[in-house]
Amino acid sequence: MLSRQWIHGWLLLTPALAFIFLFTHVPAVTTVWNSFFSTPRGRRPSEFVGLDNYERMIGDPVFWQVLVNNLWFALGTIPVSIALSIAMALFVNRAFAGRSLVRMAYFTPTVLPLIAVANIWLFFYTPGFGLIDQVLGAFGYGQTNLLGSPDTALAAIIVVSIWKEAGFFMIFYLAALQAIPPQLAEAARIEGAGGWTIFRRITFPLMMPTTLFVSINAVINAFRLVDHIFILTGGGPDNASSLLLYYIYETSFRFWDTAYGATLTVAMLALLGVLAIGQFFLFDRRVHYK
Amino acid sequence: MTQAMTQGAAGRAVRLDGIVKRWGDTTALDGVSVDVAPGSFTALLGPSGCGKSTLLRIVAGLEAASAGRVLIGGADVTKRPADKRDLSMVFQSYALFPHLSVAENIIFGLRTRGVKRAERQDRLERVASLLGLSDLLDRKPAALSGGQQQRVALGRAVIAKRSICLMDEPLSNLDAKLRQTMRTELRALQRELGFTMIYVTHDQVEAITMADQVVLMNAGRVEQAASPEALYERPATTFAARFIGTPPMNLIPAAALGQAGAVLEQALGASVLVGIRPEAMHPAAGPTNGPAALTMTVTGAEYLGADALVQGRIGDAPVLMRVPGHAMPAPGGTAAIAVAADDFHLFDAGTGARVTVPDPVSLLARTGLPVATPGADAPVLNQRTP
Amino acid sequence: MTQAMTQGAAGRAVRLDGIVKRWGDTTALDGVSVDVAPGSFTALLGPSGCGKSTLLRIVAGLEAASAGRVLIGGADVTKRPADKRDLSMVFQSYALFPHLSVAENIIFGLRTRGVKRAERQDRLERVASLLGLSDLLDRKPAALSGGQQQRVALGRAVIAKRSICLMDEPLSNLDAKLRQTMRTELRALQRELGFTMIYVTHDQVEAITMADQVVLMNAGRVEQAASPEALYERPATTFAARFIGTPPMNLIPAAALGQAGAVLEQALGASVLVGIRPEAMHPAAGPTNGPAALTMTVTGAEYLGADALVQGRIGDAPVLMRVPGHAMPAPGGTAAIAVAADDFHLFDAGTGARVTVPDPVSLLARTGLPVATPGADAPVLNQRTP
Amino acid sequence: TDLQFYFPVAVGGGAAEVIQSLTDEYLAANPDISIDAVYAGSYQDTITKVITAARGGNAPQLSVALSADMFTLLDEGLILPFDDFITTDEDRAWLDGFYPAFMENSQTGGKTYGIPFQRSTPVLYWNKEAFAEAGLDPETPPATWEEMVEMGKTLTRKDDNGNVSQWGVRIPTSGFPYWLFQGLTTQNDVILANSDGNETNFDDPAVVEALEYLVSLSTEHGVMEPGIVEWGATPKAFFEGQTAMMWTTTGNLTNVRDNAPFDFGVAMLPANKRRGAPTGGGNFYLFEGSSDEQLAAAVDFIKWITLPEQSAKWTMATGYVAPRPATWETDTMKDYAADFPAVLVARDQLEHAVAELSTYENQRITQIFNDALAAAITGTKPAAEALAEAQAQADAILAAYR
Amino acid sequence: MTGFDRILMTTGAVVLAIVWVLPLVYAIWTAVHPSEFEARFVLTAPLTVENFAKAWNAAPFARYFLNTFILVTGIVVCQFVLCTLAAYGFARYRFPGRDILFSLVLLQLLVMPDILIVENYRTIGALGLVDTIAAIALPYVASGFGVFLIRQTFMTVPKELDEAARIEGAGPLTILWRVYVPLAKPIYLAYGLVSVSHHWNNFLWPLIVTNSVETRPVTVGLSIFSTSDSGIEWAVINAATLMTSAPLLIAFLLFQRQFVQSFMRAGIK
Ligand SMILES: Nc1ncnc2c1ncn2[C@@H]1O[C@H](COP(=O)(O)OP(=O)(O)OP(=O)(O)O)[C@@H](O)[C@H]1O
Ligand SMILES: Nc1ncnc2c1ncn2[C@@H]1O[C@H](COP(=O)(O)OP(=O)(O)OP(=O)(O)O)[C@@H](O)[C@H]1O
Ligand SMILES: [Mg+2]
Ligand SMILES: [Mg+2]
Repeated sequence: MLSRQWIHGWLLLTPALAFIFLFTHVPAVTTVWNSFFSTPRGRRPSEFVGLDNYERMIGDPVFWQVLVNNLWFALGTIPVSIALSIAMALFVNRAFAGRSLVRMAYFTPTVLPLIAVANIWLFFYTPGFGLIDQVLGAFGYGQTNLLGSPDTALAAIIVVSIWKEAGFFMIFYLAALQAIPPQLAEAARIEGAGGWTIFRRITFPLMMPTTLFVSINAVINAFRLVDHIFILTGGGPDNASSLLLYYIYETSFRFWDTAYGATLTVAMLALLGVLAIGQFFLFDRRVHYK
Repeated sequence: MTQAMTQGAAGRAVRLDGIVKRWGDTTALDGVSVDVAPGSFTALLGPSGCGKSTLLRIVAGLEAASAGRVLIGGADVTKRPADKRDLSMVFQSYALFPHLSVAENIIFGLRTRGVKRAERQDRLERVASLLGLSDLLDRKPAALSGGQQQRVALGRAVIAKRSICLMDEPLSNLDAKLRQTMRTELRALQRELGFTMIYVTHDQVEAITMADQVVLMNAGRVEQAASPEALYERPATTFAARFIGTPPMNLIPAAALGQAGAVLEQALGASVLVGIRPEAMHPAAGPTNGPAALTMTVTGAEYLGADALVQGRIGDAPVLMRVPGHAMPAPGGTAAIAVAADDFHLFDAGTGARVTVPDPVSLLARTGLPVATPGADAPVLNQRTP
Repeated sequence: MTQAMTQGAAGRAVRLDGIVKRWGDTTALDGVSVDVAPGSFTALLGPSGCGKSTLLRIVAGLEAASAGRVLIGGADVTKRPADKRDLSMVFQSYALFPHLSVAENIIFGLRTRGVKRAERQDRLERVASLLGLSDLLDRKPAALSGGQQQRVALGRAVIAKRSICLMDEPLSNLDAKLRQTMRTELRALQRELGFTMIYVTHDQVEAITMADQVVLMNAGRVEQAASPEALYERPATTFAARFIGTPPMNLIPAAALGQAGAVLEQALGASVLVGIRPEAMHPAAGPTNGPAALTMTVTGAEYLGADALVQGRIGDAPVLMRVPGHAMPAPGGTAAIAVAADDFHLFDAGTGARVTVPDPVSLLARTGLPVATPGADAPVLNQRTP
Repeated sequence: TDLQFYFPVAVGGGAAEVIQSLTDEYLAANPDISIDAVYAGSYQDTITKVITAARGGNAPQLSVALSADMFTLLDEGLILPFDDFITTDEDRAWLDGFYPAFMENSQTGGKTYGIPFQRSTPVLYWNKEAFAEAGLDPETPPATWEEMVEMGKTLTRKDDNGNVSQWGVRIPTSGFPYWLFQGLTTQNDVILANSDGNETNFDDPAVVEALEYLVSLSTEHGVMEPGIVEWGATPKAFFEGQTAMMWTTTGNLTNVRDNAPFDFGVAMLPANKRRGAPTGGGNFYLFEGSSDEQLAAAVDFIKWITLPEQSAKWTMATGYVAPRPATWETDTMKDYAADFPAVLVARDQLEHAVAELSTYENQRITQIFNDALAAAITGTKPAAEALAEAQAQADAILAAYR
Repeated sequence: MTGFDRILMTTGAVVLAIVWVLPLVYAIWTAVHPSEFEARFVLTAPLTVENFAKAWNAAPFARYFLNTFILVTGIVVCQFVLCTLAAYGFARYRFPGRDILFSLVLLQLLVMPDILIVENYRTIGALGLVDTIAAIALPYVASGFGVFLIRQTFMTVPKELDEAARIEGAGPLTILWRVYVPLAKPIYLAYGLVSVSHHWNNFLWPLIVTNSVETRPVTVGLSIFSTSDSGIEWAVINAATLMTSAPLLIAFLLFQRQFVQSFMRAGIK
């Protein structure tokens, strides 16, 4: 029976893995490989430089700054967006008038293309005539340049990310809620548990597989959700809102310093690998599946 | 609050008033009214799909009735949510929390109600040993046998000592011995703590041995709500007559009794069914030459361990008779049957309702049926140990 | 292939050989060996948690045994996956597909095996009407009562007409009447199609009335595998003795029988328990002056509808006696008891194993116990209708 | 001959359609050539697409890309000089017929790598109504730095809560702040980088002074919104009356004309030591890996599309500055300018214009410079310190190219 | 739940919804008004369809919609098939190397495909697929995200159902198709919607790997408006955005009811 399991298992995985390897792992390995070479420039061909690129990275203040920014970004987005997404899923899993509109409202961030959405947020944030300032102005506050000052730029970016993510995760929680047999909540209710207790002791633990999924995605997204930065701040002012992946983009596709870009990518993969894959193997065994 | 619970709350009355429950176009309950006295033990009995679980869920507040009212302790709780009704329940499907261990499942309610850890532990130990779960407390439900899961569900309900306890077939997956023990224990617990029990069962023995009141349901209606004795001795309908008693009561169309039946129907002015329980039929001592009416043609017999069931016919109506294993007539022959006057039941052949006769003894005498001396096999009153 | 199925496959033999099943450090099965003849009906009986379901799952191939072999039709299938074992099964927890309607649930197996639509429909109708599900075919399992769900599970198993059918407490949620019908129907179906049935039940009546062979299990071991009659008449252990029969057999330490007991133990050279079934005890005709040994002090009585259970003591051993409802002795008095020689069972007090005596009649005579004439209440052989 | 031609679109107003229709026109006249004009996104997308395709062995034959990216493309070894295809006198005349200010970014090492096409330069827009309301002459924009501050102060209005409701001036500093800032440095008579693209002057005192002036607009003088000023929202802010003057590209002319709800003026950027402004925008490049035949056809196409007729259509449709004086001499162009004289401001300013900051590893160097500007503007670092650091970093990178 | 809780929950839900939908509302506002009203919200503002007209005419959108539709359908179908198979393998089979393979799949979650465009372009070029719809789709047809998501869902399917199907003679693929997939329907819906939205809106890779109108998706057309050299024209961008996302919004409105139909109710003890 065992070897049959092996064969079946492998057969099932092969098609997907073939594509994943071809379009992710092979090029990723090339990337790692590139990080040990210098960037080829017109007059200077690429040459093996060992760990030079890594040394350069260690000494690069921008790298450290974007790393720190990224940690703050992660701390700011992950818990809030997960909490909000759960709240949203719980909200719209009940019956009430206008539920489908509310549900769609939560879903809009997923549907709207980020280029467009970022521009809309740019309007919201614009000093003077932007939406936030118009609202604040109605209460007698002055102009605020949220994106244009280093103290608030990252926070402004975080807000947009939360907006984008919470609606996205909500969808998965909504689907997960459907898989919980309603008798369990009923039994808990009989035992005198109120809504909060039921959530804390029944619903939430039973949604753990989804939470594991969502939290790993949240961690990863905290490092890869940068599209809106291109439009909102371009990483500025003075890298105050730049994140690791944004810096990698700049290095690779604006500076065309592919070797250093590869080096930064390796650093990020290592960091995320430890965070996300570690997280997975740490928690997967403890998650109650059924 | 904690204090009240450790002492067990005294039972509260439950009243159901014209409960109707519909799902789309299926009607699960069709005007059910039941009165449950405080501290009493009421069994809901009836065939599969008759609406027992639904009724229980309406009492619990898990299902909203389409019409009718639920009163608990005199207060109208029809709209009160389940967690505010202060009751406990065993679900037919157990509804164990799959992610919690047995111990955590059992004390779930105590934790939500903030009972102290020491007391929780204390009660848990008692309940677990009562239910034979002491060795399994750390397991997850998935690692339990069916019967063990059912016992955990039972534990979760009884540990709480609420003033009302609802149980939906709580013993269906237990073996006879354990079931016997559990019956006694549950009944004792209920007496001791004085809570009100509403107990769904498909098992008439359970209903009859445990309950103060049996509510017999059929197809979403109450057929009869009465004490076990009344249910057995004076079934209100043919349904009740056939549902209670194993094997069920023989219902013999009067016509099958020949002349005697004709006399009967004429006297009552309606076509009737004559009901006689298999255990109320006794082979008359020695071959009789009495009227042919109660002569049974024996066609077979089934051995049941302690006694035997004799299959046969009276007229063309098939009948069953229960005799001690050693008193079996041989198949193929005939046997004359004696039945006490009290053990004749008459039902309207059309409506199925019981026909009450002012003076049954003289009526029977007129028919010429061989009536045994009254009292000789009148059932003794229920003398269950408390 | 289709053809074979429409005709029903002839049963195949099942042999379990030294099956052991462990989970971590709990041992659910501890060397179980069972032989099931092709086309026979075998009941697995035992208390909750004794390993019945586990054994069934190992036969089905859903669980891998930690040790031991499974043979089906003579072939070693220990490593064959479930879908290749060609059998059907009713799960204790039903395992209905929540996304499929009742009809789709029932014909699930037919579809996977490519049975034609017309034939599926045909069989579905027959099975549904047999199980009383005809009106529910379009419902989802969530909209069914517990008993209805169980019937769907049953339908899924019987529609397939496989050569082996496994059932795990398939009737536990049905009422007495339906259960009685289903028992007869299942048995008839099994006879008709000739498949091999392995049937888990906690209900001894079910086991005894349906099975050709009853495998009595306890704590992961087989206590006795025998025909129902043998199990009832010659229980191999005290466990078997007490498990079969309601109420269970009285086991009276020989010492409680005073002088007679001492003679017995001396003759056998071991300390023994004397087993007498409650239904084998009869009040001796009129007050006796015989030896005190079989004089029962009556302490109470329980009314069970048709008959009554008399509680009392012989010596200081508590005993139960079953009598017809009308023959109840008054509580508080004493009653002399008569028991046929065949109805005395002797067990080793230490191991619990049955003690076989070459000539029980003369041994009993020596003890001076009041032995009723043999044969008078010897149970008649099982004469169940096919 | 098959050609593939990538072009970016960086302004609204159907630029893509104009290019497509010009191409079609050319193809109709040259049936033996086929040109696949591929819209390639923004400037940034275009360069990414070009380099990706080239590395994948699939480079286009010609492309429009930022003039400032010349060194980058050169460094990647992707582009070819036009000189090899300038064979006739006529060709040479054509090449010499571009404004020298535009050619500064197109040539290095004595060779021409880019042909100016969609080029622009920043100008100052002012709100005449706001000027009038503030009591200023609506027809006179500031001509010097001091005037801009003075007028700005007059123009800055506060509401009852003391919150500013109209700023004096708006010089966007997001995204690519170096470009407008280069206006200030040029006016302060300093060049940011040499023409070989391997030397920068970020820490020149004149640059520091220019930056201090920019910072003082919001800190000391309070005539400009503090913090980073968003480029994309600037025209809107101008239309909304949030600011009375703005610096932005001539490419916005059409947009402002269509959308400003008030009378506005366009002027050259104010002067300090001199007038001055950078140029900007995109050039045509020829790519390595094409056959000679293809290259010849590509050059022919470029020549054709920069001829006055075509160039005039392009300029009128988009607002880009026509890169050759000859274009301005055409009748269509003259009529257009007569109707809308503001378009001439940019052309006239070309006289004072200099090359856009462009070096080897251009994007990185400008990014370093941008970061320094942002640091000074947001007050994280003093101007001198920020620029000195930027210069040091730039030196470290450019050393390899000297 | 008491009435008070209910009101509290509903209020919270609605307030959150208003905040969440603001960008969409703003997009609609600007799209149907002339650009003067981009920042001024007066109810009397005149309505116009000009922005939509402008957007529609800026690129061959009809063709782009067709391309996007083909692209997205192709990707989602392939993803469903490949991810389902792989997820099933990971969820219900034990074999050596499983954990390593799974971490490799997770690794794909981390690696942003955009970072690999140069390498992937080279691969696509080698396959001779540049400027085809297949080229846009290929790097995405196997998604680590999908494998992970579906695996998580399959893990929560009660084992008994799998067992019951096996007893009924169903082989692994039949079980997958007739038990796991139907039970995971809400997740497929969720994943489908998310994946469709994502690929509908993906921009950089399609831009780079395609050159012709016959292959390019709508986002390429949309991007013409989002360039920033001349300032942002919210009215047109938003009209274009609404135009391109309308199919998605409508699809969500249609499918969202499916999310809240319980599949796994009673029937499983
Ligand atoms: N997954 C598991 N892990 C550990 N122990 C288990 C597991 N499954 C069952 N058991 C234990 O194995 C024993 C046998 O279980 P099984 O389900 O076979 O009992 P059963 O005879 O069917 O009982 P019941 O009549 O209550 O259903 C039980 O004591 C049970 O607790
Ligand atoms: N959600 C539902 N939708 C439609 N009909 C339902 C639903 N739930 C139950 N029913 C029907 O209502 C009737 C009563 O169901 P109920 O569960 O109360 O029966 P029950 O008496 O508990 O039966 P059992 O002894 O089999 O558990 C049944 O016929 C059942 O099919
Ligand atoms: Mg029920
Ligand atoms: Mg079991």
